[in-house]
Amino acid sequence: MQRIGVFVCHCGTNIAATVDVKAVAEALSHEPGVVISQDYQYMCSESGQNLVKDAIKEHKLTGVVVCSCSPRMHENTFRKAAASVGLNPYLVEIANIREQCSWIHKDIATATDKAVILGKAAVAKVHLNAPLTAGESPVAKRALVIGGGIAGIQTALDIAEAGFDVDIVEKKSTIGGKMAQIDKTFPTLDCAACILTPKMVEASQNEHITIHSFSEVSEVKGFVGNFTVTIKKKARYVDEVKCTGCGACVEKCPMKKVPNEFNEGLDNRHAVYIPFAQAVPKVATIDPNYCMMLKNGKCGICSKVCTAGAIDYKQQDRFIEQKYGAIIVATGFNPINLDKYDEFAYNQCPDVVTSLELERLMNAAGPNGGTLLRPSDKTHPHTIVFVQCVGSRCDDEKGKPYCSKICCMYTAKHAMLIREKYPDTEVYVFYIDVRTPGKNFDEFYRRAVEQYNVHYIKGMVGKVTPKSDGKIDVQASDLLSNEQLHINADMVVLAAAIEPDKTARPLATMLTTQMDTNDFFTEAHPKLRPVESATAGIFLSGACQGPKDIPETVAQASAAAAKAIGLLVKNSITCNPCVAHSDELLCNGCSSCEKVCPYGAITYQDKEFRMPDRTTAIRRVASVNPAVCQGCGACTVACPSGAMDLNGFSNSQIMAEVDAICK
Amino acid sequence: MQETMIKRAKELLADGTVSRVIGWKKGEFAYDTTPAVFETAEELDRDFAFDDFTAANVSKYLVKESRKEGKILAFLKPCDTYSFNQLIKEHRVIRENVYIIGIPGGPKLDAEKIKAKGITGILGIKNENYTLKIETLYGTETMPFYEAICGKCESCKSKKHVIYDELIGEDGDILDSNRFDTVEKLENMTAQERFDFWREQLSKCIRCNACRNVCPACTCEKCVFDNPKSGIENKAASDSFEENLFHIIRAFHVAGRCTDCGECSRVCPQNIPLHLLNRKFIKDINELYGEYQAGADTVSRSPITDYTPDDCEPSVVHERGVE
Amino acid sequence: MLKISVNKLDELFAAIAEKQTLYIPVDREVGIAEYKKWEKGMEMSKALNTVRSAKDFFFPQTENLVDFRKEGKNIEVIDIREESEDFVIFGVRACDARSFTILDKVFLVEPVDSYYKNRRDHGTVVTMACTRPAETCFCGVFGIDATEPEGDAVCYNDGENIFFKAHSEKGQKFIDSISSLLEEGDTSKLDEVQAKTREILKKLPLANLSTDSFGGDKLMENFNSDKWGELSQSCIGCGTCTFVCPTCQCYDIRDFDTGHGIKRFRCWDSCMYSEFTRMAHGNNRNSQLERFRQRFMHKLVYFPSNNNGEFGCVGCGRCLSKCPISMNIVKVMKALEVK
Amino acid sequence: MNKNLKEQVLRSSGVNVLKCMRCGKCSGTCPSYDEMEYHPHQFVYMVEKGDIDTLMNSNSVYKCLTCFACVERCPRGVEPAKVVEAVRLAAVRQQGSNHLSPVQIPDMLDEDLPQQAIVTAFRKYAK
Amino acid sequence: MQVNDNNFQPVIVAFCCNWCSYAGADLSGTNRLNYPTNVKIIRVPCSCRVNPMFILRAFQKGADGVIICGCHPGDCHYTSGNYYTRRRITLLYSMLDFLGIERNRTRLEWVSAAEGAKFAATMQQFTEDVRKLGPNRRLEDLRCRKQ
Repeated sequence: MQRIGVFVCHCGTNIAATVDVKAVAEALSHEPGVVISQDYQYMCSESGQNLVKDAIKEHKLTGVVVCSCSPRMHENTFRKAAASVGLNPYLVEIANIREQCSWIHKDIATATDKAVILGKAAVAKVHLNAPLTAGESPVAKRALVIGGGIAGIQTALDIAEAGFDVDIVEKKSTIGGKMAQIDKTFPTLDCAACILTPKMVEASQNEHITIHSFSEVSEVKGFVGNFTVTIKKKARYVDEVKCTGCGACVEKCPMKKVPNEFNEGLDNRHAVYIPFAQAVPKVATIDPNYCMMLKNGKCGICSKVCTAGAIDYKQQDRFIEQKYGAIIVATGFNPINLDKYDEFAYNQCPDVVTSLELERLMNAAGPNGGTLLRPSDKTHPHTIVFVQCVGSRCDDEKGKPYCSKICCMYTAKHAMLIREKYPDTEVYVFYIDVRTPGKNFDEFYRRAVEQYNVHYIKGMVGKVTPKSDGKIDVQASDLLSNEQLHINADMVVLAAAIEPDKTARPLATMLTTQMDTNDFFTEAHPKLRPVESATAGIFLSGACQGPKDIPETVAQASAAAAKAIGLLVKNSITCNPCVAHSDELLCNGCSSCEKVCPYGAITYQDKEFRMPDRTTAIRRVASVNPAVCQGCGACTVACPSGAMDLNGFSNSQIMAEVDAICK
Repeated sequence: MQETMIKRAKELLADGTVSRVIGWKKGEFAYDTTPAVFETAEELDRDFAFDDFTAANVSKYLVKESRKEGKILAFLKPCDTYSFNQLIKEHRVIRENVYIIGIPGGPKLDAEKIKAKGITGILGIKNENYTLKIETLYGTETMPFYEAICGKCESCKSKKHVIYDELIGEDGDILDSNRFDTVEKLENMTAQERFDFWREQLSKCIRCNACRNVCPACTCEKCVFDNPKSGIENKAASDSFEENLFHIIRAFHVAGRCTDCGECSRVCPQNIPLHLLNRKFIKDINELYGEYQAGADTVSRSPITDYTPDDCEPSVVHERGVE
Repeated sequence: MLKISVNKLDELFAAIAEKQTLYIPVDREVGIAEYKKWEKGMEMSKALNTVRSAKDFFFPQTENLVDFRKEGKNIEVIDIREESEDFVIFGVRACDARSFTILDKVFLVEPVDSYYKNRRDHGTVVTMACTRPAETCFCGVFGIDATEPEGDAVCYNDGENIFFKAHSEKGQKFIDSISSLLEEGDTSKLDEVQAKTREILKKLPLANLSTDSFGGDKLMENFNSDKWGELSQSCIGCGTCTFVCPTCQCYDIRDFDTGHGIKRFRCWDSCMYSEFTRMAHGNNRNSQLERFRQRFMHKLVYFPSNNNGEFGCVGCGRCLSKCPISMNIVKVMKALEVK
Repeated sequence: MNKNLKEQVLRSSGVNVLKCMRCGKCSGTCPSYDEMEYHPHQFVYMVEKGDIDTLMNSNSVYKCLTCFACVERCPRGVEPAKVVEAVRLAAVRQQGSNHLSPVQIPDMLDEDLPQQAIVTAFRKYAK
Repeated sequence: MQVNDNNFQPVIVAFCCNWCSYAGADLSGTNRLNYPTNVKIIRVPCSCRVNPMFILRAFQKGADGVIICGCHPGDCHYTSGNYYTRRRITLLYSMLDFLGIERNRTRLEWVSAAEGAKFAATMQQFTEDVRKLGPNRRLEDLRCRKQ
């Protein structure tokens, strides 16, 4: 038999002014199972809580209903109070008679009636409450960072700083990411390499950090605190340990006509290569698509010149398995493909380049050694046109609907750098809007206009036409002067929209994390949990979550690290006990629940059962991992047999509330 | 056809491919075949039937049969293959334990339709050129074949077998059926008319559970209506509400899973057009979330366990048809 | 014999309905006949029988037994029984008429079921002799003469006139109450019709079904028969046979919380259901085989064992036409028959 | 602001002018730009404001070549050419007469004018 | 069936998701935005927890209107729960409509934690709509009718 205590709070006059609290307490005292029903001035105060605690002890209560403010306010307060005197905290229910009753109604009689009904509903529910114990699950003290750009590096460094082991998985042969390709950074114009490469070195030397370069995540199992990840170490045909990065192989490799990805294909590299001088790990990689030895077995020069004996043509992909407590996604971004933009002649004219290509053209380590020359004829350009928003803010299938965020600033940077270095060059920037919300950002843009005399023209470029004399006609409308312009340019730079890396989508599936329609990872809450994914234990770092500049990326990277550390320092995690559970005797194994679970918390196993007809049968039944389940209840409705139910919000509890309200 | 099937079944039994055969067994009369499992050639020769009255969908039996030892041969009509596929998708049957022979579909006949013509004392039924010649205690009667076909065959959706190991006869095509016509007709009525229609129909329900128990989508280990813990268990409708409740919840539970095999209406002793409820869901799903045929394959995601961010709001209900 | 012209049926019904509530079989829709309260203009069904049996009148599918009301922490018990009104069921067939005898043996023995008795006392059963039995009919197997039904009063239809005969006091009262409409008539044509019907009854495909292998003394051989597995294999476990059956009498008692009181009601249950006779320790028949066997053993062995050899089946043939998979008592009897 | 006219133009063009983000790419790509008093982006903006009369009275509606470059290139899928066409239609309907009568044509013909252009012109300038 | 009974006080059950709509309801309380006392709220973790069984149960036991409130699509605390709600409830409401149940007895509304005003306005409107319909007669259980 239940022994339920009801406690009605006056909340000063907040409740008592519109609800006859004494009448509520009196009415509820007649409800089945109720052994004590009291009212009090401030139930949440210490003396109020003591009242509850004493009653629990004195009447050996099996359930408590507090009629007070919203459970969002004080549910925890009363649960703790109950727990302190030995009553399971989940045997406490709150009837919200302040926010949802006294504050919105004026007539005392009807408000009191409503408060009584809300109280009865809570009593009806608490009758069916079961004591719940939050489960615990151990945390593997190791983090995995997927992506070795600045976001991944920063996250890894911060986690390592806290003393936890971190692995970075980078699909390219070196970490560094996009930032390594960039020349200068806005708004300070300091050299990107100068600030990035020390971090790369730091990462490689940190005893807590393991870098798996030229590797990919191939399988993820498990849940928060307890992920098991298989990492595929792709064959690079060079023994990472033996290779000293001396570069002798690269120098001697006869296959020299391989487009150099690091320089955005603006020049060539060898079949065996080290992407750039400061690469980490500084280890050569053989490109099997071009290496003559790997393609037809004829060459082998690199193997001969390698004094370390690091070349291994027979190397195979290797798979390693590791346990992690937390996973941080830092897969970054890429500029979109501009093939579909015929109007900008990107595919027809080598002098129409993307901004990232311009970075390489201007970079001292780039194809031209830092001198800005036209790719077509290696002459110095005198008129350069920048086109903004190429593929950003588009409502069609060619582009992206969002603002890529970084283009306004890097274009201002480019324009400024060009005007600084080559004052004889005219620079035009065609913009739709100039968006500069950031510290020192607008000042930076104004400097480009005022100090460097960059011509900012409002209007999107309509057409870019390469001409026979090598010049490029740029046609655009100046919306402010209301005239159509034709600019006879030497170079055109397109600020291509950025998109999430293509590897992110399959990764999201493996991690059972959510993505938006643009393939950016969805954060658990857009305001309050911006670096966590909705899947517990998976955190988001950098541009994989949305377009970001470097400082924002680093900030988010550190935030994600902090969140991950917060998880890793725990020996075990307490799980929310209000989770779904499956009644195996009712489960059909149909997988409906699994399909709607946003967290991948449901798995199936074949189990042997003794059936009602006394036979035994192997049945496929669902089981919920309480550490992963967040308790949304989607599965409970998807389940036709009613095998799935939710602790704390069970079918019978909700129906009891319905019954109490409707009667 | 019956002979070909028996011959093939005997071959497969003999060569050990299968150890049992599920099909239909002759009855007392011309029309009362019963789904049955055969284990020997003799049983097949003696009792196996395949005729105009083998309308029953045997795929649901395979939930249990496929879990027994040895492989079973199942003769599946096109509509039955959809049910079987759906059961595979839901992991309810073990595909490897079933050898499927696709056999031609209907139209099958419904003895109740013959009896409804006032023809009684039926001793024999012959199909002569699509005229039924019916021997009765009171003389010979005739009626057109097509006036006696099963409700479920009247709006056949497909003559295609979506799964089989071998076929007897040619495979057919997915048909342009008129199966949503009645649903549409109801949708175009006023709410009061619809209410009256369904009250009239559902008030006939005797809660015999035939619709549920025959339904290949209703394979729950224990139905919520049989489970005292579910809160909605009941054994008989004590009020019109409970008549509605049972059929709404049942239709909802099979929404996105119902292959529209029509067994529910076929078996209803009170001729309640229960399939219309399921078809209403199918029609809504097709219109709101894109064409979807449950059982057409074994992998696609059911529309009810799926979503797109641009799905319509429930207010779409207010925007269409008549209130 | 007293008779009335079939053309004057409307007048007859009006006269009966004036004194008590009258139920007659009507076609709800093509192929679905059911008993309905007579109202002016209603036409009697020509169907051989109704889909649901006439047992509903005395043993309805659900029936409120008692109410409880909670006042604070007290529970008040409210007896909701009321004296039933007088009513007439017209056109009951011989099979259904016999089913009442069978039900009486269950409900009217001590302790008497007052709910059932109340209705039984107030109901007058007017039966109608069969003229066009169907292939599914086998009432003769259980000693029922379809041309001479039981009931408080019997009607015979020779196509032109309906003749009346009383079997009981209630039946005589019924005939007296409509005597102003009746006249003495010649039964020669009726005798012809009756003879013809008897001929057909002999030719029915199931006329020779034997009950020799069944009865109270054939318990173990039938219970242990190895045929049950094969027979029950196709049974889908629905309750169609039990709910259309005129003699099935199992019920369950439930409470329903209306929000302002509890209603205790009983409703039909079916031995084919997995939850049938679920008890604290669980179910006692856990496989469909056991449940299936229970139904037929009850009709063919247990019931006769307790009731002087009377079988629990009246051969109405409803389960033959309504079973979703056409498994029925006839197939069971034939399979179990010892030759 | 002429609300009815605006409604008419929006309806007959089927264009949602609110999608425009004022980038001007339509005008930037327009081959008839210099011929037009009001340019494609202005059409969109003025229709949004409801300033249809001004557009209807401008010769711009007849200068649009309906080449659909603006439609093709608009990043927001606004379809300015359809707006121009709708305004032109509104003008033609409201005037109840044709912008061009057949009598005027012979004087305007050029020997090299392709046949198709004449037909197109009729479509454009007359009902 | 129009019942012009001004004294008719409909019973309205509102299922509110814990994260958005329940908080929205709290906010309308905090802002003292009035809505009828007829509305009684049941807290569920997510709108996708609302089983059609609950809705029918409410009508059975005497509710005259049932409204479900959840986070706006895309804002679900559990990322996708309300998308499932939307499909299920659309289909269910369509089925109820098909059975001739008045459309205005049921509603699904997205109310964020910031939309206290919307919550109050929605409840006012819904209560008014249900009041106009009169007592639930088509989907009631007569045994539960209040004497």
